[in-house]
Amino acid sequence: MSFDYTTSLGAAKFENPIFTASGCASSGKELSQFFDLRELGALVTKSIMIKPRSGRATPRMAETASGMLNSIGLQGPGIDIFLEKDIPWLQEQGVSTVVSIAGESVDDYGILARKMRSVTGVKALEVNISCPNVENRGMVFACNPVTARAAIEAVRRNIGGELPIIAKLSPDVTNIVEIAEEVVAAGADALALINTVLGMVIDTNTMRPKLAGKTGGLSGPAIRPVAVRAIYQVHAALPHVSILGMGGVTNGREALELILAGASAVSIGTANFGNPTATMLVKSELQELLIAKGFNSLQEAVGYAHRAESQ
Amino acid sequence: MSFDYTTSLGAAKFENPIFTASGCASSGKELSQFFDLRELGALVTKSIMIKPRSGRATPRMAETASGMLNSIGLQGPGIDIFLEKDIPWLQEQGVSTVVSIAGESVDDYGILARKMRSVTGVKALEVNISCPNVENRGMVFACNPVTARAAIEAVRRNIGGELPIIAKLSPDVTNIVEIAEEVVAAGADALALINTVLGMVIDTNTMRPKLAGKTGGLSGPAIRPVAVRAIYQVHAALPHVSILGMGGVTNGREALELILAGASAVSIGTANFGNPTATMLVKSELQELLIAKGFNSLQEAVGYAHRAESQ
Amino acid sequence: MNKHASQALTEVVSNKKVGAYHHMVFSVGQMAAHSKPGNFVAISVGGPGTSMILRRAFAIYRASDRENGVGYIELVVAPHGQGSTWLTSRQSGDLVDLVGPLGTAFGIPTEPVRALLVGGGYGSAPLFGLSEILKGRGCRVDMVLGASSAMKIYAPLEGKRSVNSLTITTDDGSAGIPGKVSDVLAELIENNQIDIIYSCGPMGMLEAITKIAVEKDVLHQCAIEEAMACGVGICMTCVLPIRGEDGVVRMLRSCIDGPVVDGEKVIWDSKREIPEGTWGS
Amino acid sequence: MNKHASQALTEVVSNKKVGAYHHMVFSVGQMAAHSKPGNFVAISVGGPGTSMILRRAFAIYRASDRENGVGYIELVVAPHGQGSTWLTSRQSGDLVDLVGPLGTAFGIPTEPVRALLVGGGYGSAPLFGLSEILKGRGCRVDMVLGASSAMKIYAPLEGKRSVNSLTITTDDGSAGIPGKVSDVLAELIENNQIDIIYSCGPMGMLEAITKIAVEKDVLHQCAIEEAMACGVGICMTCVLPIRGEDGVVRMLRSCIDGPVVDGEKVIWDSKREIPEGTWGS
Ligand SMILES: Cc1cc2nc3c(=O)[nH]c(=O)nc-3n(C[C@H](O)[C@H](O)[C@H](O)COP(=O)(O)OP(=O)(O)OC[C@H]3O[C@@H](n4cnc5c(N)ncnc54)[C@H](O)[C@@H]3O)c2cc1C
Ligand SMILES: Cc1cc2nc3c(=O)[nH]c(=O)nc-3n(C[C@H](O)[C@H](O)[C@H](O)COP(=O)(O)OP(=O)(O)OC[C@H]3O[C@@H](n4cnc5c(N)ncnc54)[C@H](O)[C@@H]3O)c2cc1C
Ligand SMILES: Cc1cc2nc3c(=O)[nH]c(=O)nc-3n(C[C@H](O)[C@H](O)[C@H](O)COP(=O)(O)O)c2cc1C
Ligand SMILES: Cc1cc2nc3c(=O)[nH]c(=O)nc-3n(C[C@H](O)[C@H](O)[C@H](O)COP(=O)(O)O)c2cc1C
Ligand code: FES
Ligand code: FES
Repeated sequence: MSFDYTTSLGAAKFENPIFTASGCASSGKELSQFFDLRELGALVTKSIMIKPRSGRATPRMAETASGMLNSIGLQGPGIDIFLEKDIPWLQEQGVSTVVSIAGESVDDYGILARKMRSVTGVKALEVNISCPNVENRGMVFACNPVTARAAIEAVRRNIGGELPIIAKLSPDVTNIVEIAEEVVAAGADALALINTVLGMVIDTNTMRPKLAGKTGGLSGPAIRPVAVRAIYQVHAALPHVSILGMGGVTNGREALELILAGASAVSIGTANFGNPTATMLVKSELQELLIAKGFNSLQEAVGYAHRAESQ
Repeated sequence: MSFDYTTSLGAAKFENPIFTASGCASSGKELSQFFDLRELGALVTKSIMIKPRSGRATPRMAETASGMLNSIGLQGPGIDIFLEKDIPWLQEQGVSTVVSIAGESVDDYGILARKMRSVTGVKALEVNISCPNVENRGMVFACNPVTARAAIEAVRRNIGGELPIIAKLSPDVTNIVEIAEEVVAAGADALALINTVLGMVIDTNTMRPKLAGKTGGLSGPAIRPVAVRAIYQVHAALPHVSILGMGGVTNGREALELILAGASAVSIGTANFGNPTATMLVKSELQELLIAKGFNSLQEAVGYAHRAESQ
Repeated sequence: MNKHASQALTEVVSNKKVGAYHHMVFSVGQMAAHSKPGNFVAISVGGPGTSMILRRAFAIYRASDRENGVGYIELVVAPHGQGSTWLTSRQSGDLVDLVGPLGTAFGIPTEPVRALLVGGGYGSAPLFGLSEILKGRGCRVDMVLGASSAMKIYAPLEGKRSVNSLTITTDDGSAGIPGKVSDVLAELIENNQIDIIYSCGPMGMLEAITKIAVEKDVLHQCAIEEAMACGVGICMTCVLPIRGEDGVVRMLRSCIDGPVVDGEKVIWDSKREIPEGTWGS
Repeated sequence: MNKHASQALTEVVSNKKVGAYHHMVFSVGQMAAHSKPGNFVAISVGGPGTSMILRRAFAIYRASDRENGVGYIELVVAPHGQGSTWLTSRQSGDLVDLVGPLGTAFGIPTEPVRALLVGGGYGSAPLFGLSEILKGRGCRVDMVLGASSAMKIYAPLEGKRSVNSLTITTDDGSAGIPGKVSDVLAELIENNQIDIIYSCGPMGMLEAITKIAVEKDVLHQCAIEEAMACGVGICMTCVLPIRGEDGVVRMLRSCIDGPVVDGEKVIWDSKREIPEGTWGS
């Protein structure tokens, strides 16, 4: 019997559930020398903003115990150059693509969505709302139900057509279920969980914060338990909303943890840095594991950890 | 010139800044066979509640990448037996002691504070408010400014005398500075940062949450960047409130990170499990480091990472 | 609480593969003098920069106290996950951080009795040292060892010699009697008129033995294996519900109130729940 | 982006301590054929269960391509923190996961020129292979190596032979001229009528060399060393501000647009701030 490895997020269908995580595969070219990008469930692009961005000053990185901090600050060429150069390349290569967008104001999200309207060949739109809102004292959109909702509403109103919207949430909140409910109410078709956890490293040589931006986002295996918890909580509350899970996955067993918690697909971020072929490893290991455990399809395993104790 | 290693939290003075973390040294006896407990800045007792508690069912523990999850559920004998047996033993041994209390309702905190009123020989009271509030749908006190404030107010009203109150906060909030401000306004003399981070591990053999209690608290080096960030943020907002820092410290260099971020003392938790003499290692390494860096006292280093870029 | 516990950087003296296991010897100095059958040690694994922050517990297979503060502890280690695989990759001369001896020991009867020793997998390890002591006290010692397959039966020659009879069971029948140790227990108890059972192995096996021991009305001391974060009594992760002399069930720490406990006193069927009536529940 | 980059499990062929460094040889197969002076490799450190999740970058000291797909890459590694200490503890026969060759290479002039090679600490490593190539092209090659002390000067005999002159400076005066390489540079440039400087070493040194090169109006290619998380261009952590042909300053990735860059084009004095006018700022 053949195993069904396909998955979907909202109306978007994917050949397999292993994606790259936004900001962890650049625009794709760089990874393409290590494996065929068409083998990915999807490549999620780095979050693109309206204008070109230099990003933050260096140091932008600090390795931590089983993790790393980054404060890239969304360096990128801006949506116009991105649509002119990066997207056509991915399409030529036949890469299943999810575009990630990020804004500094509610309007930004609307403008970006409108720009994406006419773009064909993109599978879904990931909306990174873990960005500082310049109109609200730099408060991160995803950290407040009202602004999270407003950003997703702006995308929904402007996107037109059927491009599924995946709202990407931050774990740095008191109640992630509340935020999830708001963005789903605002029109998100699926959820991406989790973005990085706010952290800091102090360089004991200089005796100052190691990163030029002082705080940074913690990613990697260190945060996997936080990701599993967030996915489990949100899947319990919103079982019909599909989840793109991520956070510290480096192998098939760890991807399975996220799937069992409720993720329909898994993005690999930081693991690519340590191993440029990490996605391919996860993809093959996860499939083997699912088959070994007797599942006929990936779908059967999604959220399986929620079944009653008697089962 | 002699180095001044003493520190203080509110009005409480300590010979040195290295404490055990609540729940990570049991009642003291168990560690006393590995080193002289009088060498500690303070032993912080496991959080004690009003009545005896069986704690949660097992499994209560899962090792994670550079960390662990626990869901002990505050197993303990209750305050009466604790005051009758554990405290006298610590006093006989001459151990500098901080008592940690935990309640399930605002009244509980008041009752526990009143019980502590007559107890002599205790240096300070750590108030663990990372507990589910049975009167508010199990919402954790520390996750809401109103309940956090109420719990600390109840302690303040009932404690009488001069026993300093250290409010212990949870990092699982959108804005830890807001909570810190509330509990200080409510009468906390110092803050303990951070309690564990909510997480989950799914056992891929049983395909269920590994812990019987499903979620658990993540501790250990994995969360150190979260601790440093929380301490840095709170120290920046409330520079005159002293902080007992904790989260993933295993050696002197890591303790220094927390001190530079703004901690006046550092509790060692999970590291004791891997190394029963971890506190003594941290204590000597930290002192050596501070001296090597030219500090004349611990106090000079507290919050040193906040100095202006020009300095 | 084992009053003799201490922490030491110990040298690996030898490491030999035996079937599915590694027999490892550590030079531990004085620690050996205080080690009793049933006690265990807790070892740091992974080396510098490891992500494994907790020690791993291993039952002491044998301890030999030599003169002048020299002493050795032997372990039988199954390379299972990352921690034990790291340990079994150590070579002679390598140093490992070891805390021991920890926990309770098997109670030794003052009279010569008829003892049945039951081990599952590497659970046989602490039984050989116990057997020698029991024999020294004039006891008759029968032994049953079980495992999934022959490779997982740990029974060195000198160990076999120390017992009056040795029965082996394997799930796959690759050695001895096909089946579980619990299948042969009742008969062995009767045939050898057993007074006391000493056991060590997986929790499921210990539970099954307890049932038979209660039925047959023989004493049963077992060394349990609960997941442990610290091994020294400070973390409260390794608890299990045990009925006290006063009839009250309490969540006791298997690292300091165990690992050797009275099988009859353990509330075995409490997986993932606190048994009703437990103190503080 | 280095089109020849590939990932391989490579065998440690030898590991020898030389002064403060370890000279290590890896059997890398085809990878050697594509490696040029200036390129680097990125190595996984820590082994199974490690908490170190990022690769460590090392400049290729020399690469030798043999027949039948056999090839070797040599590195000079300073045991500094946990990652490099793990690497220098590997023994012959051990396997390490290595990605390479990565990054840009030193540009080789088409005409015979007078080149000055400047290395700081282990920064001398890529210069010896470069020197051989330059000599092969008929260039005159002078070399300056600097370090804090004599132990940290890496200059093997065959390497020394490959240059026309070798000047050594040490901060503590334990070898060569007391002081920094930048102290002796101006004179060397003049005396030897240098056309181009190739350098590799700490950022401060490269900045100082750039200043002198600009003053003396000589070309300067330097191999920079920024903290890298991935080494392959996907993380954007290793950037630094570099002025392009069009005069615009951009935050470029030192792992794929470098490590070898034109010293003059780097905005050196930008520590912890984005230089004003940078594209996208
Ligand atoms: C009292 C006691 C005695 C033991 N004696 C031996 C022995 O003689 N020989 C031997 O090979 N092994 C023994 N073990 C098991 C050993 O401690 C390790 O659990 C085992 O080697 C697997 O560790 P790992 O790192 O390889 O596996 P991993 O699966 O990578 O890690 C094990 C992790 O899971 C935890 N854990 C979860 N469930 C359990 C459980 N049921 N038992 C133990 N740990 C668990 C551990 O604490 C650790 O954090 C004993 C355990 C205990 C508690
Ligand atoms: C292009 C390049 C070439 C290099 N060539 C060599 C070489 O030939 N020989 C050699 O011994 N070392 C070389 N290094 C340095 C090497 O990569 C390691 O940084 C060094 O060995 C310390 O690693 P560690 O794990 O021992 O130290 P740790 O201090 O424990 O860890 C280093 C960590 O800090 C980061 N980091 C922070 N600042 C820097 C920085 N300025 N440079 C590099 N990493 C930083 C690393 O990415 C890593 O995460 C090179 C680095 C780069 C970027
Ligand atoms: C260097 C780096 C850059 C990132 N950039 C983005 C980004 O542009 N947009 C975004 O939504 N998330 C970004 N992330 C977060 C990741 O997509 C992912 O949510 C997070 O790192 C957790 O997954 P991981 O542990 O597998 O890396 C970035 C993470 C890292 C480490
Ligand atoms: C097993 C365990 C039990 C704990 N019990 C308590 C407790 O009773 N009260 C409390 O305030 N914190 C408790 N904590 C949290 C610690 O005191 C500490 O805040 C946290 O573990 C972070 O520090 P660490 O990384 O050094 O362990 C416990 C932590 C662990 C791991
Ligand atoms: S293992 Fe920590 S108390 Fe038993
Ligand atoms: S190191 Fe990742 S982009 Fe350069």
